Amino acid sequence: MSATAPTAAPGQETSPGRGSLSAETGPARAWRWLREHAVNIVAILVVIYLLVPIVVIFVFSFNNPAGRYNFTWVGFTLQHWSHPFSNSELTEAMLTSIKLALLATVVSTIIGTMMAIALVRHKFVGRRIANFLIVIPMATPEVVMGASLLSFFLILGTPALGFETLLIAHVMFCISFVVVVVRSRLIGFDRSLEEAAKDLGAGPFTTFRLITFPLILPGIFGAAMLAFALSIDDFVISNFNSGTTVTFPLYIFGAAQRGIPVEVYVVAMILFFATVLAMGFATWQQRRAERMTSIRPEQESDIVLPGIA
Amino acid sequence: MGTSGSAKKGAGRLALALAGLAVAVGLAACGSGIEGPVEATGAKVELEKKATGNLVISNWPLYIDKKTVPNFEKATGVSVAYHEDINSNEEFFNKMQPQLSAGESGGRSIFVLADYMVAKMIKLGYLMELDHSALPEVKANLVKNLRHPPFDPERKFSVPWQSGMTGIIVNKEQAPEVHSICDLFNPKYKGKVDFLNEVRETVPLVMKCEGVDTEKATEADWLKAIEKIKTAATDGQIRRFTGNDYAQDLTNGNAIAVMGWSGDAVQLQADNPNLEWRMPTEGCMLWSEDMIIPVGAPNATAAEAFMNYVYKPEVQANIAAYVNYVTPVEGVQEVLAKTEPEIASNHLIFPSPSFIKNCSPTPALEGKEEKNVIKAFDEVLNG
Amino acid sequence: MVAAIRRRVPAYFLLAPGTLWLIIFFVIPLYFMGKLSLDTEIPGTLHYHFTWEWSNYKEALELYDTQFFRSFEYAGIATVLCLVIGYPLAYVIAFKAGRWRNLMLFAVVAPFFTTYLVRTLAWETILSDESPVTEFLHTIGLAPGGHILATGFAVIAGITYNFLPFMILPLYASLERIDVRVLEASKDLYASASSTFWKVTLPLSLPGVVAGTLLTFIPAVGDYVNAEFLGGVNNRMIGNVIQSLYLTQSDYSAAAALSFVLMAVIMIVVFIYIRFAGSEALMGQEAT
Amino acid sequence: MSSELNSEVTMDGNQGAAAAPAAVSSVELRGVTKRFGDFTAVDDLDLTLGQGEFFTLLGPSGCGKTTTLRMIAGFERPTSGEIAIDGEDVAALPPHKRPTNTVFQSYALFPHLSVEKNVGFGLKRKGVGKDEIAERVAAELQRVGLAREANRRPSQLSGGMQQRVALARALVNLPKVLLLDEPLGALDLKLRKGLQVELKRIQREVGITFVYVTHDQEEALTMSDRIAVMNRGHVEQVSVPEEVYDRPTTTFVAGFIGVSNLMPATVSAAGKVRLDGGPEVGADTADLANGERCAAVVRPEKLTVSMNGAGPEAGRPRVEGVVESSLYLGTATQIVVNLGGDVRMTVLVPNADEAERQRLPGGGAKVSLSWAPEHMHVVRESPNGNG
Repeated sequence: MSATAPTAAPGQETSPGRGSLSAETGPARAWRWLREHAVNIVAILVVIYLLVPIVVIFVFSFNNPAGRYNFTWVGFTLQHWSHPFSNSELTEAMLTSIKLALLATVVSTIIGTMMAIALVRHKFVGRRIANFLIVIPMATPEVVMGASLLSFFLILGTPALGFETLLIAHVMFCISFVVVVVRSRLIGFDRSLEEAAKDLGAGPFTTFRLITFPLILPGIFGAAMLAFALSIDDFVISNFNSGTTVTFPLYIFGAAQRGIPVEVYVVAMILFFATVLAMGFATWQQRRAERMTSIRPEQESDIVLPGIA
Repeated sequence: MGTSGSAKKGAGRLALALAGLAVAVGLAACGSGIEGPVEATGAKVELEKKATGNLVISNWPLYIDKKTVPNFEKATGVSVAYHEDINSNEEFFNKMQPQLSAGESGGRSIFVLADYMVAKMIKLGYLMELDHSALPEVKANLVKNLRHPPFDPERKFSVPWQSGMTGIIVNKEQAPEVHSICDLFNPKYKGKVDFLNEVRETVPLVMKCEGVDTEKATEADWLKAIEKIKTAATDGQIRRFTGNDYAQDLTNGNAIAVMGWSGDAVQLQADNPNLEWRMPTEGCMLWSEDMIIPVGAPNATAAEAFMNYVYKPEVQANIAAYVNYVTPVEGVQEVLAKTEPEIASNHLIFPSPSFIKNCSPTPALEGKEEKNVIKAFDEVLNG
Repeated sequence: MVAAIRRRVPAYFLLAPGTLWLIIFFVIPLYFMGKLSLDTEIPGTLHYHFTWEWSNYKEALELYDTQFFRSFEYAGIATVLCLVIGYPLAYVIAFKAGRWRNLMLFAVVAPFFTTYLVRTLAWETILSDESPVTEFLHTIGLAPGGHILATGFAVIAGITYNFLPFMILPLYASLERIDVRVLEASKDLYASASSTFWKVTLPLSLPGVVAGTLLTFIPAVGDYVNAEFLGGVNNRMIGNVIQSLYLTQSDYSAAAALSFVLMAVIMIVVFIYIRFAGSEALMGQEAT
Repeated sequence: MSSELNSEVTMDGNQGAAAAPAAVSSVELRGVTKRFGDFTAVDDLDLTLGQGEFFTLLGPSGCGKTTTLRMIAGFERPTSGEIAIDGEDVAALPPHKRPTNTVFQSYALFPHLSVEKNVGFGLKRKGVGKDEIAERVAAELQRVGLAREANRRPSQLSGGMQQRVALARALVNLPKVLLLDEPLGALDLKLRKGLQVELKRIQREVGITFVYVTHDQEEALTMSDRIAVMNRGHVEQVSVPEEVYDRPTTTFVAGFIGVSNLMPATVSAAGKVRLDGGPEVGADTADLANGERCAAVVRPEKLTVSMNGAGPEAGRPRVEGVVESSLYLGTATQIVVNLGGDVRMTVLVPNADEAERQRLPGGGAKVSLSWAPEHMHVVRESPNGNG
């Protein structure tokens, strides 16, 4: 609703009363224009600020450094874009990251969704504690989480640090976010739909399969996307618990010591564009699904009403 | 009926899981210590003359040319997974330590680590003894002065990978007068100087500036030098403590004079011709990094084959030409003289004895002294 | 009674995997870390044994109090900066963007997709001493030392940048929920544009402000990537200390003690803050 | 247990019971109580519904009518008491095993399924064959006039159409009892009137027992065979619409249905009550004891208003008061007369003649109200308060 609100600043509607615009002097008019658009200008500046590093990464992915160091602009080349996966170490790290993120997403989404359902749908003893258990990891700095998990693995002596411990850690910090996202979807869920299904003879499991699940699916999907993003981008917790397994962020951190190969920028941009595409596709899908599923009474007037009275 | 049955089963499983957890926690709490008993294996590498199978190597980034590994694979049929996953001696050690103490190597058969870390691992019993009969090229070509280091007098556990010199790297245009470690403290270069985050190189270099003989330095000398570094850091004289990332500061113009390693200079010049490695007037620090085989390493035969392979002068010539450090292999200069004469004549890669006459080996630090020195230096590092 | 228990079992069954995961891999590790923080190392062995060594805390805090306070200072400043520059953008997206709304929202989340470390490295390039940006800032007097990198300013700027989306998104979410008619009513009742903002818009968006500041502040306090890449000798944060104690110095007890104090202080700060600002934001808006 | 269950779910051949005598109970509630924590939503409720009856639960929001409906449907379990459908106790059965279907207030149409799939949902759960489902769904959609909308999504339909989908979705299963929870509440007045007629027609056609929940007394009076008026968890009166309207038994029922025209009174003798500050009037006081407080009800259209001094017709009881307001309602004029204290009486005068309307007393005028004795009815004070 607010999206369609006119962009005109509030001051405008009062101005005719004060006299014609032409009576204002040039600087006064400029000042007024500036005041009316100040917030827009600030917003645009912030958007630019947000996008600057992305542009820099993009530009430097075409750099052609003479030595090993992609720090200063030397010249344009397509060489690194034509062989983005020539650096096997980097490619392997990227694949490890993707595998890890996929697994962590699947596991955390499943158990997080289960938790969210339990929290929203069931009254039980210990509900407050369970809620607390979910909030606390989000209120804990990553460095503390990583360090405590490392203490745990060190003292236990098993499993050996590596892919398994990374998976454990990633699932751990994704769960809370999944629960929060799915829970918000469930809270907005019309319970009478489930009652209707039960009323029509569907048992609890059938009701979940045919009604609840399809309708909270967009929420689950959103949660999965968030989990994937968190996992693939995680550096701090991974750095503590990776052992000798190298993920993409860990590779970058290591490479930063010796000079970042241009391929890192290329792969980062590929990841960027892939995510943008995936997100665009998901939004499109979700909007399509929502268009089909939402009950919008305001559409009533669009449809010819057969007279029944 | 069905519901309550499965529910009971579910509850039972839950109880079982909780019980299991309690036991696990209880056990862990009893064995209050980070590691179990160390199995000081020191096992001898089994003799299996033909190297086959897979070999996993952990080395520092950009520490080998692009041809050597594929050539080795072709020559032996061993399939190599070469990881550039070492960025810090301590960090790598700490990540591996839990596995090593359990007698496992994380599937890796070769690590490349600094002398002092190798010394520490020998003491902890984390390394396998080498079979010298499998290393004829090493025996033949290892340079004389690296054959009997104090921490491994007979090279029973380690084979040098590369050596190098720690000195200063300057931007000739912006810091022309920097020739000594002491010059790095010149306020003219305030905020434009990087020091190394390696206690065993940075502190002795500063001691040299103070006129202390690093090989006879006392704990007090160390702590005094650290104090000097700390003052410079707090004053903003020193911009950052870095590892190899001083390269970034130099190419970006963030730093104009740094403590740096000889091998980096050549590569840095490719990015910025004004950069130059200089031998400090007080002399440099000499170090080397060694290939080692950790306990529990699979396929030690292939690992030794690899060690042996890189000691062939023709092979080592490729590595030396790429990494530009001081090579521990005799005969490389001769090979390179034919193919790449300017590298063969580079005194950073093949330093003459007179060039390094003031240089000293990285000093050994022991026991309480080590602990105190490291603690003091870490405090400076952490600002 | 029996029926009631039977009906609750599925709840516990649904809850069990997640709860167990969080208990085993979050709560118990915290317990172990707490224990480790009271351990003593058997010299030279990397073995630890439990001795109620409270002096670990005292020593760690004495050595690293500077970094500790600095972390809260940097995170606090960065959070305020995020709020100040994030609010106008969130406001514009919610009320004025029109058909540009989705594009602007995309701009907010876009940095997420480029990998945290890579975008921090990009800032390292942008802010390097000889870059045009630094030279410009130097000429207008904003970079007194001639450099921006390796200063607290750079670290704060990096944190601000990296956590800005965490501020903007909750702000946007709460602003977007405001009924435009309420703002119209305010104007109808003779409030000027600015008093409408201060008396109506801002109070209604407070849940977003609370959520945003927490989502920014908490990770910012523990962050060490920005200090690592953008900071210098005198800008190290407590995260750098903890990670170096753990990962390079193997001083596990000191690291554990510092982690524990950090977590405890953050909890206290957050608790006080929530007391002042209301709890809905962090606990999730169950009601809506 | 399970065989009984199956026989209950199969409920074909039930259609013919349209005019079944009320003696055969369709739904029976015995001593049903529902508590939510400290709050008692339904208190010791007894109800017996006849086969094929259109039965309405009427009352203000919070009176327990929806909770009662939900207990019949199985969404809530009674705290105590028994619920039987066709003589079988269903208290322990979950909703999907009860021979009831519900039309929800918000319709609860599955937004991700087409109209056809929505309507066929229940049959599919019962394992009815594909062809039969298609046939029955088509027939049902035909009945509610939505044959052409079969492939649309609920969001593409108007509110009235959605309502009919919800009805079809429930009816197609031929439940023994159809439960309707304010099914017309979300629709505008005109649409509601039309659907009331249609709903009644369909109910006669299928002959299923309807339990209808509403707070709209007019709707209840129009459609129901019988009405149960509920107040704070209790049933105050169960009867046919005419009786509920004309002969309410409690002050609550009298007040809730129609305009509240209650004059406080006391039983003065058998067959006589004395209005507070007014005359003693003869009335039916069969249930009341001597000296008991009660209220006299006269419906607004049964009152005659006359200017003070004008002679009342002989034998008609009358009271005095002051006109508070006079409102033109189009077909009638509504005059509110204050009898003193807080007692206000509403009079409805049909606007038959414009000249006569002009002569009606205005605000402040002293008037007297009179009525024929047979139009006055005495009600007991509601034991549960007035709402």
